[in-house]
Amino acid sequence: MMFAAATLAILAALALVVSRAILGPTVFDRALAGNSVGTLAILLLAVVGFLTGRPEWLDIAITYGLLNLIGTLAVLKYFRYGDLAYDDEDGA
Amino acid sequence: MIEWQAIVGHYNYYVTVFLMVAGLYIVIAHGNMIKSLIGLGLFQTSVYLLYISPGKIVGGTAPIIDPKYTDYSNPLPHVLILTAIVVGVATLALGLALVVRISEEYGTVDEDEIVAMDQDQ
Amino acid sequence: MIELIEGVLLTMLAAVTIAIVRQHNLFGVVILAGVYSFLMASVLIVLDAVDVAMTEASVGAGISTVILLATLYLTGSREDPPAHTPALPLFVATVTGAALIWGTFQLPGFGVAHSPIHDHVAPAYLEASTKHEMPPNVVTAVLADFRGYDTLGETTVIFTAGIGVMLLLRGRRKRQHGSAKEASDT
Amino acid sequence: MKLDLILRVGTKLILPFILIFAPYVHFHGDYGPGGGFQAGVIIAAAIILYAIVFGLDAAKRVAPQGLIERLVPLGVLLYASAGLPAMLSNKGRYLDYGVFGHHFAHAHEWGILIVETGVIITVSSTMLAIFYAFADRSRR
Amino acid sequence: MFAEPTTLVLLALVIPLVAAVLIPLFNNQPNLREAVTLLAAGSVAVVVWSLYGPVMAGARPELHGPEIVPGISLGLKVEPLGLIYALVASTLWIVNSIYSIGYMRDNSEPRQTSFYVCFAVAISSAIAIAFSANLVTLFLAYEVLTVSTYPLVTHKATDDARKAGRKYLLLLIGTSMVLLLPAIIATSAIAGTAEFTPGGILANKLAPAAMMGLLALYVFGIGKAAVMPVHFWLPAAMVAPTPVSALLHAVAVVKAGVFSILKIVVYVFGIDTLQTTGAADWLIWVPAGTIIVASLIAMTKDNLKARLAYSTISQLSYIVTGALLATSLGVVGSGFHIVTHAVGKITLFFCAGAIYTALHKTEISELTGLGKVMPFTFAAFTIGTLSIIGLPPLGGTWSKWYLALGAIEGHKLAIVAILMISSLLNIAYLLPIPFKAFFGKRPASAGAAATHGHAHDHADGKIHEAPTACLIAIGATSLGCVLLFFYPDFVFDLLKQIPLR
Amino acid sequence: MDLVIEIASWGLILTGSFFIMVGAVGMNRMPDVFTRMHAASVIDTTGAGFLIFGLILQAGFTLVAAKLVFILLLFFFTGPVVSHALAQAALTAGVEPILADDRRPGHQATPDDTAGRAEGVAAEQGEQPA
Amino acid sequence: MSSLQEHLPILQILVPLFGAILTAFTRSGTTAWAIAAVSSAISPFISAALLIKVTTTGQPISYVMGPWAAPWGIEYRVDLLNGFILLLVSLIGLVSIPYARKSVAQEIDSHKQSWFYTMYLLCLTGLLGICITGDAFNAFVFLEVSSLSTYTLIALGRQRRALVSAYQYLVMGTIGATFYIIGVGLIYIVTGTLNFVDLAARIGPAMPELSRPIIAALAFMTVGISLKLALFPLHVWLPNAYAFAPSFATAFLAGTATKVAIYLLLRIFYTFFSNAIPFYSLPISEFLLVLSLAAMFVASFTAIFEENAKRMLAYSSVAQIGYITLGIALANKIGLAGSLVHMFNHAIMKTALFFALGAMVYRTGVARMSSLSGIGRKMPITTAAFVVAGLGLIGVPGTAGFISKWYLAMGAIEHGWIWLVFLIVLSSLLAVVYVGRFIEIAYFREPSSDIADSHEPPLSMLAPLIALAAATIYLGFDTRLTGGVARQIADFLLSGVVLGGTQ
Amino acid sequence: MRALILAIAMLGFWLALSGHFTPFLLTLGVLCVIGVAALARRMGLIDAEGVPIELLAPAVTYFPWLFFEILKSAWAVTRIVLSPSLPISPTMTVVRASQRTSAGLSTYANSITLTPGTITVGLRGDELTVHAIVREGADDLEGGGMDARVRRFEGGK
Ligand code: NA
Ligand code: NA
Repeated sequence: MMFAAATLAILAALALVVSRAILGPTVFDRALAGNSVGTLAILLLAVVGFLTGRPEWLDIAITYGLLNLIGTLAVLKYFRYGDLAYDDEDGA
Repeated sequence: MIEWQAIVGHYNYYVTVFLMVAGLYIVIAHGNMIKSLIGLGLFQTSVYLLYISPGKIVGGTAPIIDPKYTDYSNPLPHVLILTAIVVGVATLALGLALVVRISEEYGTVDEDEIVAMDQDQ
Repeated sequence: MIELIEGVLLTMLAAVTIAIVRQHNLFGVVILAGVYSFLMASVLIVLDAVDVAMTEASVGAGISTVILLATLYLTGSREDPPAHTPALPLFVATVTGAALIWGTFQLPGFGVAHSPIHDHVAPAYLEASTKHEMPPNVVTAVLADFRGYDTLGETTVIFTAGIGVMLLLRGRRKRQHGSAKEASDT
Repeated sequence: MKLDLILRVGTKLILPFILIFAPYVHFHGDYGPGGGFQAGVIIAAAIILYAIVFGLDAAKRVAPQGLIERLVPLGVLLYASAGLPAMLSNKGRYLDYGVFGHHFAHAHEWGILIVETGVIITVSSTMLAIFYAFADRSRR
Repeated sequence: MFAEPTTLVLLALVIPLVAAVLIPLFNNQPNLREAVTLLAAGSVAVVVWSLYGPVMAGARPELHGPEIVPGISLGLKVEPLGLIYALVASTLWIVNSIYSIGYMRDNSEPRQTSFYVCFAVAISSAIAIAFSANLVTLFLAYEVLTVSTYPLVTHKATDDARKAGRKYLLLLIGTSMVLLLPAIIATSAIAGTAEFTPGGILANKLAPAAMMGLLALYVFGIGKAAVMPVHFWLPAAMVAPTPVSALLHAVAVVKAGVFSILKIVVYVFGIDTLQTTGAADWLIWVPAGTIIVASLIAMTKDNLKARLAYSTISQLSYIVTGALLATSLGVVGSGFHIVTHAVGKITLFFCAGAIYTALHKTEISELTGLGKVMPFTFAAFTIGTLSIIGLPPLGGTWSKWYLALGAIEGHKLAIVAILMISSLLNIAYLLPIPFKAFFGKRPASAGAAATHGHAHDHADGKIHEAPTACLIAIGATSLGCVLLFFYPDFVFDLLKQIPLR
Repeated sequence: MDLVIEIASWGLILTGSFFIMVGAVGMNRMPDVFTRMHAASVIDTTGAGFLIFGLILQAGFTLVAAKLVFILLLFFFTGPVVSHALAQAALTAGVEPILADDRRPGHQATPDDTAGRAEGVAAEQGEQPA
Repeated sequence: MSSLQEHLPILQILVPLFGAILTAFTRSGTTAWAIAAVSSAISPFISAALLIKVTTTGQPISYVMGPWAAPWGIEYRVDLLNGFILLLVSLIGLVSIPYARKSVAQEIDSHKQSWFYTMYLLCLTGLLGICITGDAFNAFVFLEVSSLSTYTLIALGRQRRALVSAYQYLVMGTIGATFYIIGVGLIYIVTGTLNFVDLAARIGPAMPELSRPIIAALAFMTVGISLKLALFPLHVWLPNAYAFAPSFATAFLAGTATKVAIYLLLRIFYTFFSNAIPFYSLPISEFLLVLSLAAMFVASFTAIFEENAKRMLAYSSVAQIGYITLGIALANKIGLAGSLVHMFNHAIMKTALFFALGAMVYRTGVARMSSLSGIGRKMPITTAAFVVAGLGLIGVPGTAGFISKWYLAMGAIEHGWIWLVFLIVLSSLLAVVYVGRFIEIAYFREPSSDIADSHEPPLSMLAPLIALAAATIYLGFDTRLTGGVARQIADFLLSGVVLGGTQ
Repeated sequence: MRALILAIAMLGFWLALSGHFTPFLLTLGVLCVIGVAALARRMGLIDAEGVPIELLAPAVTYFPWLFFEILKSAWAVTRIVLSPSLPISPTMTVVRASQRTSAGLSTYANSITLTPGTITVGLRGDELTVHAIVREGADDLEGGGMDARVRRFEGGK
């Protein structure tokens, strides 16, 4: 019951965040929303684990977190330096 | 007499098909090669659902054996789709490598423009 | 409950897909594709495909995003509006979709336990895993053992793509083009 | 002035745990989600993160390109070779793991581990090699 | 007999091919090269002639190769009709080779080696056509003949030659692929066999209308028979050197066409089947019409070789008409005409080539009064002309006679009439040529007007004949025309051996 | 004792859910990307924190709890890094924040001297907020 | 070595696969070539041994990976049909490899050559893998191995258009492969299995209740595979891909890739769908017939007006594929046999043609028809071989192509379609035009300045070319391997015997 | 020392994740930890920035304080979000940081970001550019309370 409520809340939040990702309007709004989708997906995963009685697959959530970080940083690095391979030793 | 039960039970198929159609549409309709490849990825991804949805048993659990459970969802589609994901990312990487080279040679990644350039020669 | 979660997530997937179709800024598309991957991975979790979900998230939201961004850096990120009418693509896509809707109509509904897919081959994997004390994760057992040969093929696919990308991108950046020989060939 | 301090410190803190998470995922694929492929992707992602924050050259010092490019076929070689012992000793067909131990379950556990190791090697090195190939391209 | 008949059959095919391989080895020693050709031609003739006895004695030597399509293997089988054609081709090859040596050398033609190679391959395929045991083998050899003669037609490599070659290839391959091949496939499918069988293989297997359609496919599909409207490759191919024209008109190519039709009528349809179904009743008017129309066109041609070409078209249709009469006498007439027309027409072409070699004249109007310059050649021309017209004492007489008898046997008196009219037309367009040469008066400006007359001045009326090799060949064929009148039995005997039922 | 934990975890999970909803609503109510980030950080910190704490109570002293702790730490350490990078990138790319008060010296939009490719990216961006 | 005999099916794949892996370690083009040569040389012997075994025992060879019996493990199953195709593919590999050395050395940067051979060997592995497997999903995996390597091979052509061609092929090929797995997914849902034999047994009983997904699966798999086999009008990727790929890659692919796709189509039509859906009960046959005819005519017409000789041959390939699918559409024994015969013959002839053209490009650097004028005098043997193979393409009797067309025409007549015979021969006539055009340009024009100092290619390129030209003639007379085996295959495909024998 | 601490932390992480305490997996765990530690050294991760062991003890008091700060500002942001008038007054400001070590500096910057309502947008030398959702948030930071707190945390006092 409690997990169901949490699940519904996360789903509702997810819907709102996804709509932000869709509406933008800037790339950064989308990136922000994308990052939040990742966060919510992790939470959803945790809660659904409890909901279905098998909470032990949180490894997946950790993976999500790590890859969400990398994906988002890649986007942002790009916008700051225009290049994924940018090396401050080249530039400074 | 509309069988609502059947329609609701097939919702996952409808979305699957919608995703496929949208992916395929992007591939064919868009001149930008990168977008086409992304569409291609969506198209491939939608296949995951086609395989995995029917493998789910309501009341079942992930196919990781545990004495507490008796009903497991079908593991075989999972295995197949793992392979499909790998194929998808491999295709994407190769496609993007091609696009990079095309961009260097033609100065654009718009397929229509490129075709026009080749015809002009 | 599961059906509800699944339904909501699927609907969001569809919405994101529409956004991807309509989005012309390729960065936006890449980010939305990442969102798509996370949603898809969540759907997969709900469908008990935990290994697949993990893979989809790591590939879709991680590696694919990185490669796409690397490409965008090299190519620019603005998509020109399509030059031609979308009639043909729409037609092809619609026919494909209609065929699939038609084809899947007779399939068993969501989550039904007794359908051919659950009654043949797959139960044997679950049984054998227990009987032979194979790894409890049946997906791993099937992936690396029962159908280990497929996975060898899958590894070969990765290998192929890796060598392929290196063949295309390693080495000199610009080739001489517009040379006399090339012109005469076209 | 080093590259963005916040990014640098954050990455330094988290990277070792990402790196140890990968072999964990690899070796626990038998018990839960994960396995060679996912672990390979995580390793590659970790080094890509390192490259994103510390630069491509730094990443190449840690994971030299030449080595990575040779690991690509090495994993497939390991996987494909894992099938041979049974065949060559005439005790089974290709990819029969029975030769890796006396007890069925143990032998197959070993077999799975070997082939998954092949997968992790090829996947991690290929993903990284692909990243290197793209990132290199942008510098020239 | 120095060998088994089956060995002889194989030898007849292989010797020219061996020659074709050997000839290029002597590329730089023309004498040796031509010796190879002559030796090969001689041996082939001996081999083929030595089959005459056994075949007359009833032997039907057979050879079978691998099965290439279901139920059909490549095969050779000697029967009287085929032997006649093989005899003509092999014998005339000798004569033509002798003539070629003179012609090619005197005109300093380029690429003589490839000329002799192609010629040898063409002869081999002609013999394969003659001896083919089934439709597929015939078709194979027929196509090889086309392909191997294509370089000969385009030998001069001028734009005209290339255009002619394109027509030649497209028309011959085209008709054979689009009409002949379906006909063969249909025949095989309907009859369940493609073997040439006495009495035919199609009896009671096809409705009359379908039978007629199939026959039409053969008649038009075999473009080498040059029945109108598939004739126009032949005049175009006149751009080739004269020995090639001789090959085309007399020795191999067109004869391969009409021979094939005759063979198919006899051994595939069967004359009885054709008679009872009446499948040829309408179709016969096509070659019959060709006889007349081609003759009329010939009259309009001033170019000597062009006139001879239309004459050939007309004469070939005699043979086709004879075949389509589907009577025993018609078959005899047709078969005999293959021989007599070959010998007669080759004589005429040799003469035309001799005139070109010696005087560089190509137009009929330029020949007036030149009989004194080339008396031997024009005498031979006269003999050839008379044989073609069908006047005694020359071989052509017999063939026309039997064709007429065949028409009567088939109750087609109109065909008899056409034969008569055609003979008159022959007289009208052929006879004036030697007549004017001998008795005409040379116009004063003839020397200046001659387009090719840059090297020789013949105004003095001195004898100026072609090279000896040419004259030997001309003499031999003229003699042949005469001998065929007096000694026709060896041909008739063979023709009577043809099993018609 | 069990009941206390049960009630506490209920409370924590519902509180977490509430903050998650608040963050999500905020992300849709706020006018620009910078202000939206503040809303988003409510999800990342408070929402996720309460929720996971509640789940930890449910899980008890198990491996699951350990993993949940790690996830929490992950949010805690990576969240601000990502937010910072995002904000900085947006600013570098030329996204003008909607400001009631700008106290930066010289009102310069560039907060960092590290040269980016602001012009190119801004040109490509194409879809500025209305 | 009886044990080795037992493992032949897997060795068929392992030999090129290990070759590919080893070549990826080396950076020397010569070493890589040597490895490729050894692998390619062993392959045909394995195929031949397999085919001989199948023919003599009359039973298919089954080989299951590991200790798991089919359908739980992945099965390799060799019957006459795939034995025949395996032999074809590995033979083309064998003749290609001597040719590759010089051609690749010229067209590919030296530091990329070893990986180029890796790609070739992976392509070979993939193609053989598709043929030999008895598992619908495993076929997809190897399809992708061959596809990805093919895209790369094509992209390595010297002109920039090679890149675009490879990209376009990648997109269409991936759509095709995805359609294929959609089809596989549907029948998997319906039957619960992926093994061909098992599918064949289970799909029939499933049909009455689940006809729609089965028909949809058939449609998706057919369209997907048709994309890979370049069935008109899904062929648009092929001409450019063949035209701009490196010469060696073009020749190898022209002989193998589309053939393997056709094999897969035959496999799904006749091994399992035929148990559920009689071939004639759906309009597939008519549909395929129309498309085949369209390919034969439209592509041939395009070939006639094509200025680039490589593209001309590529369009000709599309047309010839039309012949092959025509035989499938006829769906009677002789037509089907014709399809198989033409698969083999066309592979031999088209590889020969691309070898010859590649040799010309090797010496002259040009592929334009006008630039190649007079080439017959400069490169007489090469041109002669081209002409021989070209005559084969036309279907001149005495060449392999004649046999193919005979079978197809007989198939048409057996179907009662005499008109089809005329269409078959009529389209051959179009081949006369485009082959004839090349011959005329090659022999009857003065040598162009582009080819002024060209001469015959090195023996290593010439020898495979001559071998294939000779094979074109030889197969026109000895048809035991082509016609003989093909008729046996057609027999069992139509008799409904699953995979050449009972399970 | 840092390496050892890191290794212990990683081993703890492994064990917490694993839950399978078989000798085989434990051995693997130890080996992997050693391997990753070596790799981390190679990557230059093991230094005062990457493994700030000096901050372990002060963290015991700092983090609870930070949690409380986060709660307070989260509630503030919540009120803004839920208020119909959306009473925001976005402010950009520059504050000076007094930390001496980069670990301390980044802790300060991240703490600002972690507390809802303020985000560190830029960091140049010891100057932090901060975006606050309301003026009051900026005012608080300019007051330097958090800065002092982090300096103490860093200084171990
Ligand atoms: Na696993
Ligand atoms: Na904050």
